[in-house]
Amino acid sequence: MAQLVETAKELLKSGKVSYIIGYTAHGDNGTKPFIARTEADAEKLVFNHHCVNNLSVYINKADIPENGNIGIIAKGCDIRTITMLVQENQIKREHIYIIGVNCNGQVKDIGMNWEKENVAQKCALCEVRTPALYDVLVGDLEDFEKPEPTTMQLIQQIEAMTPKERWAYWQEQFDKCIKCYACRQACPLCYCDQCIVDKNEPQWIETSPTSRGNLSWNIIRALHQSGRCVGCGECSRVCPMGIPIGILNVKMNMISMRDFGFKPGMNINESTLVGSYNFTEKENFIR
Amino acid sequence: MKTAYFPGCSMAGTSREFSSSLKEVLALLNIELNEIDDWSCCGASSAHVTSHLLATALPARNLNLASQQGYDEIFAPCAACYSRLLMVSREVNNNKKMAAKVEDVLGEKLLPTPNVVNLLEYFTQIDKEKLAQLKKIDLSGLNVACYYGCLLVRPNGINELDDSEQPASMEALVSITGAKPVDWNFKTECCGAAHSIPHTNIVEILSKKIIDDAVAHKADIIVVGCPMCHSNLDMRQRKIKKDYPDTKETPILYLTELLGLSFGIDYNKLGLNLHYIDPIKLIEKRLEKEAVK
Amino acid sequence: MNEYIITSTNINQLAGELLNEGYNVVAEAEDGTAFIAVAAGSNVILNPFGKPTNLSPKQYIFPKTETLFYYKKSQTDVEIIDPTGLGHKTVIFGTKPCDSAANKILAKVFNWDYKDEFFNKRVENTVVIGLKCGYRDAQCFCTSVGLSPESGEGSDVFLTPLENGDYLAQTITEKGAKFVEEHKKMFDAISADKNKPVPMPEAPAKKFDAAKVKVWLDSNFENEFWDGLGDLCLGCAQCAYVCPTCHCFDIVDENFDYTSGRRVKNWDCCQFTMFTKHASGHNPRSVQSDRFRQRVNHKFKYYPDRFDMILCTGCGRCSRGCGVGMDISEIVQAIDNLK
Amino acid sequence: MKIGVFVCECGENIGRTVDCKKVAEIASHYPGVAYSVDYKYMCSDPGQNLIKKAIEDYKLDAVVVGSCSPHMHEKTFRKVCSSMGINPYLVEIANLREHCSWIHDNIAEATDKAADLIRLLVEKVKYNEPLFPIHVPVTKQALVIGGGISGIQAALDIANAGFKVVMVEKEPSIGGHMSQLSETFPTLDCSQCILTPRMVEVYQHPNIKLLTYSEIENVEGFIGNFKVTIRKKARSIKEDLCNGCGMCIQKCPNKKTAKSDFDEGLTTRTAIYVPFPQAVPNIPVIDRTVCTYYKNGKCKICVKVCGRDAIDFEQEDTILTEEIGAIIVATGYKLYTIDKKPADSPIQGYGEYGYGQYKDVISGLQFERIASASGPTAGEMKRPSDGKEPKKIVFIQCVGSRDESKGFSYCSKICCMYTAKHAMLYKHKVHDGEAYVFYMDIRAGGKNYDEFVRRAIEEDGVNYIRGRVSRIYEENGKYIVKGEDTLAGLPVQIDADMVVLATAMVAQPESPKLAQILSIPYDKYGFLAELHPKLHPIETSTGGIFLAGSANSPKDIPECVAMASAAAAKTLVLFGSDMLEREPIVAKVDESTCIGCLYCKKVCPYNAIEIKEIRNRNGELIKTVAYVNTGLCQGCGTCNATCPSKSVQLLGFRDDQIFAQLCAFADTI
Amino acid sequence: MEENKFEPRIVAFVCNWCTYTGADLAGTSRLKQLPNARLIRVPCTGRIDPIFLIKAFESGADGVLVSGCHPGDCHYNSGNFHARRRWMFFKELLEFVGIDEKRVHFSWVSASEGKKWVDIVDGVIETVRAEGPFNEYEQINKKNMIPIE
Repeated sequence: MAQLVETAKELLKSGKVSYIIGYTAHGDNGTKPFIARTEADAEKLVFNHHCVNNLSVYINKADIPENGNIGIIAKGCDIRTITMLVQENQIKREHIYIIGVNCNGQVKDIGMNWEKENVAQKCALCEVRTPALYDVLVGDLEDFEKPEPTTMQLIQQIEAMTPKERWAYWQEQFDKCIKCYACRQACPLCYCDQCIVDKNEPQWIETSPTSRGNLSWNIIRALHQSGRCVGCGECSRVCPMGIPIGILNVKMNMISMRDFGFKPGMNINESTLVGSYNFTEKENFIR
Repeated sequence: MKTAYFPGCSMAGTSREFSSSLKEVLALLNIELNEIDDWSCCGASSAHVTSHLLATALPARNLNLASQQGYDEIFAPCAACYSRLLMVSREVNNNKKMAAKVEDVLGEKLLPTPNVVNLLEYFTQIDKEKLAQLKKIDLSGLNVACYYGCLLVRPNGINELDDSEQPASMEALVSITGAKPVDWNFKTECCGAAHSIPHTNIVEILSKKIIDDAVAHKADIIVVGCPMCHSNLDMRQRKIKKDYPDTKETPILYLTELLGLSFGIDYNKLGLNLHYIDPIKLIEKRLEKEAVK
Repeated sequence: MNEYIITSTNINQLAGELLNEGYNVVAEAEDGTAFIAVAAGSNVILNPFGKPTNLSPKQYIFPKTETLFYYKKSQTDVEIIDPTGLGHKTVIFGTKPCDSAANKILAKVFNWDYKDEFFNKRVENTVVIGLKCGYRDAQCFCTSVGLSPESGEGSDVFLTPLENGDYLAQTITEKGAKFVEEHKKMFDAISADKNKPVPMPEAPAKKFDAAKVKVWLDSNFENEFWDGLGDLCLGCAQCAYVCPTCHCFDIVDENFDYTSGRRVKNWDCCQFTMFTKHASGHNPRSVQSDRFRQRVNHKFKYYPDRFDMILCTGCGRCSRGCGVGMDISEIVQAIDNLK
Repeated sequence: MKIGVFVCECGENIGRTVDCKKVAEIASHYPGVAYSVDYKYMCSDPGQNLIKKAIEDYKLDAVVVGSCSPHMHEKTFRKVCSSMGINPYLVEIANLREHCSWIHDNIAEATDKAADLIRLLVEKVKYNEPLFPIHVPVTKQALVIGGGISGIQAALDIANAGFKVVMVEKEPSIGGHMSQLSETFPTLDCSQCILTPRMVEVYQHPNIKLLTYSEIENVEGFIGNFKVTIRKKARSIKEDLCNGCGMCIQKCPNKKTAKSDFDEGLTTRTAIYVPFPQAVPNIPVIDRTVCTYYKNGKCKICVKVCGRDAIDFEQEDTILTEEIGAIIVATGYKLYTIDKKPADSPIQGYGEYGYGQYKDVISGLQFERIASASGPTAGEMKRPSDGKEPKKIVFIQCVGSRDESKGFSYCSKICCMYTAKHAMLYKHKVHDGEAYVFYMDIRAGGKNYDEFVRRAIEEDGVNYIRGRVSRIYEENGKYIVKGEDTLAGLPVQIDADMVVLATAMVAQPESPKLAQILSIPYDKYGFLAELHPKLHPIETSTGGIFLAGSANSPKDIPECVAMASAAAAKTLVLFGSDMLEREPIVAKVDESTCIGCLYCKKVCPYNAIEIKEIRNRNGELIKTVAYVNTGLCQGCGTCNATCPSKSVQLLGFRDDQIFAQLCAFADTI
Repeated sequence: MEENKFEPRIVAFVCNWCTYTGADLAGTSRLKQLPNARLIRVPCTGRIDPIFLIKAFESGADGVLVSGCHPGDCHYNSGNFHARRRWMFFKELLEFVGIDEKRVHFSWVSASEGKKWVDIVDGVIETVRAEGPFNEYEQINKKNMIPIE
């Protein structure tokens, strides 16, 4: 990835950006997020099949002292979140320099080997291997074996269930939840300073990791994501209890696609789904 | 844009001159028409008064053939064919139920329908300069009434080429030849086509009015883009004159024939010899007049 | 300390029997995410060579949520109802040394100035059947915090896998001995000939010298080393909640309706922004790096200071589970390598 | 908290099916309830006194009344309580009548429900906070957009009441369409004669600031406090110097360069011109698109002839801003383009009527000009093509209106009347002429309107034919009008000398743009939308912006004038007090937790959410958050529901208040 | 009500301007209806946060009804449009996690539709009655509420 390193060096040298958020090698065959502040740091930047993290989460979550513009290395899917963040007034487009990368697939989780069965689900139906938005684009596209869209299959299975079965399925899942909020913290679009669950007066969502609190937590999170989530899959990935939370969001995305032909973060000039409306709109469910 | 050619029955029969003149003119533009392989009736004739499904299935078949053969546009010079193809492509795209029925009848999946264009659209697409360069003979002095009939610029709102009541696109093409399009009233009046066979007397009345109005506005000839119009105005004109002697004999030309003329193509090649009302004499006269001037 | 042999069949037998006796029987889940209750008739999973579960068995002595009491208000007074079924008899099978060791460490803090009856009752009624550990990976560092994959520390009964698939069972504590006594028929006596323990891989190399690290921590609360350390930490509680020794909790009241509710004790975590946020809005640990410093210090300085024990068993869960590859052992190692 | 519960029996109305004694008894046990009682008529004086006394005796600080719908007596009970020092927003009304006693028979069930309804509100009221009316200052200057009859009427009413008015008209003169009309129905009095004096009055009124040839650039702020930016287009004339002698116009060399808009294109005008002789102000404008000087830098004849060197070729647009308290939008209408459809417009034209093709097929307004004494023919009936007097004339109604295929489903309302008028005027001028009117229905609702139409038919012998015209074509100097007489069921054909199309009123093409500037809604035709078709026909959804005239929908002159006066009245009500009092049910942002995603801004129907920057002591930007402009907020609470972190709360319906109600529900049996 | 018979508990969130007034009309026209619904009045459907519905279920509701002004009638112009879009997602989300659609109902009821209101309320109550008590939620509530009950 000489090209990447060179670009990064150039940016830092020219002072276009004060630092670049990227990936660096970690462990045997893994990577981890990394901040390059100097040209020397830039040498350490890598991009490969193990860069599954969505770094845009750092844009307004991390406590990185913000001075001047940020550079970020981002895959097509990550850039969709950046687009959302711009549209949601979280960062000004001109303040972030996007080093887009042509993505050739990512592993499910850090440190996994690059094999078909380890390919992340988000890559299965990816449409933005070449990003829709960037300031500079590096890398070339190579073909790779797309994985089975097991997420979709799972969703279809669940849809096929009776309400009672569905309820049982999700109860089993949510009972596992320990409310570590890894899903929330890893999500670039969950950027509230004080999440609704952290608000008492009233305590809409009970903080206890019990079936009550867990259910409402996961429902409300999915709802707040609907029409916004770009399906980067970080929530599912970081969940220590292996709960497939992400599919709730995927399901919501399917709805926004079906009813509005809308995909979040694809076009920075398009108005967001939440906060806009058409006079006539699907309402067959309203009497 | 790969364009298929849908002749339809007329081009092969009653309006051979239309077909030949078209081919001649396009030859000069070195455009070759590729006919849809195994095309069938467009359903214009009696199909749509007997069975809506049949009248839909027939054009649908041709549309599908074109798509299957890798065309994304169909050029149907016959206005009737055009109308049927256009309406059906609209119907199968908007009415899924009907589309399903048609698929059932045809026993094949319907592919995305190709874009349908008529004579005017087809020629309007061609670069005006190109056409102007081909002009050998200036037809100025020849006053032309452009007759669109009921199909060329209809239906309103679907056919976006031109205004359906006050069209002007044919005039634009005609004026390339130097001929003067006259401003007249019955550009889109009915020629009685639908009654052509059963009630010729009605056809006569309607067609006569058209001819008369054209003449009243100093037109020497009437230019058409539709075989039906042509047959009614040309073929029946003798009879009209017999029944209404005051009718002034007026040659009826296809747009392509007029273009051909000014491009210096031989009369017979254009098929001018096949007309009931011989245009040649009149044209010669006019052109000489020009020459003398 | 007595030694017995217990066959894998007997282990399942034992589990079944315990269930009949009304015990909660707990062992690894098949998917390896956590320790879960063993259902009647299903096998006990012992996994000496497998990766430690995502979630430590901590929850069986210090549950993720625990009701302290229920209340019901009337116009004039409040009625308090104690929760029932506290400290149910429990047997945990196959905890690795790094998990077993945790209970003793936690016992310190839960019996420090105030004796936490919830915790103690549970420990009291829990029998820990530990298991020798044959798993090694980059995140393991039990040896660096004074433990070893072979130590029975914290177990009541300690199992060592034998080559023939049986296990060598050593009673470590009184409780363990008593437990074995009660279920004697499941345990066979040692017969010298066939007791070859399965050879274990080498213990993980020491990553750092905890004592040396503490010395540095003692005098370096303020140090540029900490700056930006937490920049990439997302501030979730994964590390703390999966940790066998983290024990912070939060107490909240939950209403069922406008008159009744309960007071609950839930896991909490020092990595949350809200953890130290004052009502005033001021936050003494304002940035993630401060919070991460707290985590390191709490484990390797404050706890040793107060209880002379490191608040870490080196199981490496926090690092394995971290979504952004934060690895505490690497960081402490870095401290060790300073100057 | 000490809450008082007062259960009203409403005579038998509630008492019959709800056991009010029992309800009061149950309520008395709810936590926080200090006093609970039932009474026959709570709203009666003794009832009110009972409440007052209880508040005093039991030191109540919140009240729940179980009675009829809050829409009935909420105000009453709130007044009672506030008279005793309880903030009106600490009073809640449980609807025990419309929502309980009147709709149930079973006493047990109804009583249960009543008790529940009260409990829910007892819980809510615990979380209610005292709210105080919001006061906003009012700038007592009105803006009237549009100088037609509506604008003129509104401006004069307000000005005569002693308040300042700014009138903005985009044309060089005020007067609007009415000034083009010849006579007006149903009285046939001369339009000019009644209008001109009012135009002058506007011009001379000390309280009215008239800005012609000007347009609204931008509008900020809210009711009582608008800040309006106006662009005054360059006339190329120094208004203060020009005395309107008209020399320049006489001498302007390019006479026939432009068609006269005022005469609807029937005549031409010079490059420097006043739209019409009685124009107000009587100051010319230079049409820079046609003026020779602007074309090739020569000529300047006007400069030479102008005695007061008022001509200023270098003049530029000027931008001025005004502080405005209320805005009246009277931008009027435009005529439907009958011409064959423009390529771009979605509207279908009337090619079949040959307008634009045949000189003698004209629009309604063109006929007005021909009929007008000040018109191109000085009021004589002459047809445009050859100036001959038309002996046969055909009027076609509903051209554009009531015609789905042309994209208009609405009735243009005035055409029936003005067509009748046209036919009459024609008959009065051409006694031996024949007039035919093709109509769908005759809609002559209004004072003396139907009589008027009857007169046209019966006295003046206008032939009314019920049916549509399919086609018009020209045949040796005649216009063959082919149509159908649906009463006779026969096709008809009339060879007319002239055809007048009663073209529909359509919205001004710019009105959507203006609506966006004012942030008021408009319908799919571009007409500005009223707040409520019946109860608020003058108001718009934005406080302080009112509608007048046909900018709202097709209207005739009397309606426009009435509506204009109504709008003026609304404005005067607003100006009646120095401070504007508004319901304190508005949204409030918790800036400490707001993250500034501004979805609230996106969903707010009133643009009440603004962006606020929070800076530290050194003035560095910390974050941007949402900020609610209480002047604009109407209290729908959509922002509250949308906010992911619940950082914006709707006072009076805050989350914790509703949460409390739901917790109370949990006890429902 | 006698014990054995199941009486569904319905929470109805209604907007102040259309549905609440429509319900008033039903009252003034003395249109009888089932007593199981408890109305919660909010200014506009736009104010109705999906989280209300969840809390309603937590509070033991067997069914929820949400109702407001017809599209275009909204007292606040567009509140109900945003609400509609919200519900579109929320309804399917609830279904997806296993909350039967028969327990969540949405409707437009204008101030003039007293009769419609009655039909809808009774309709909802009967549908939910047919569904029976919302046991699933009761169970997860019990998990927390033991030993109270």
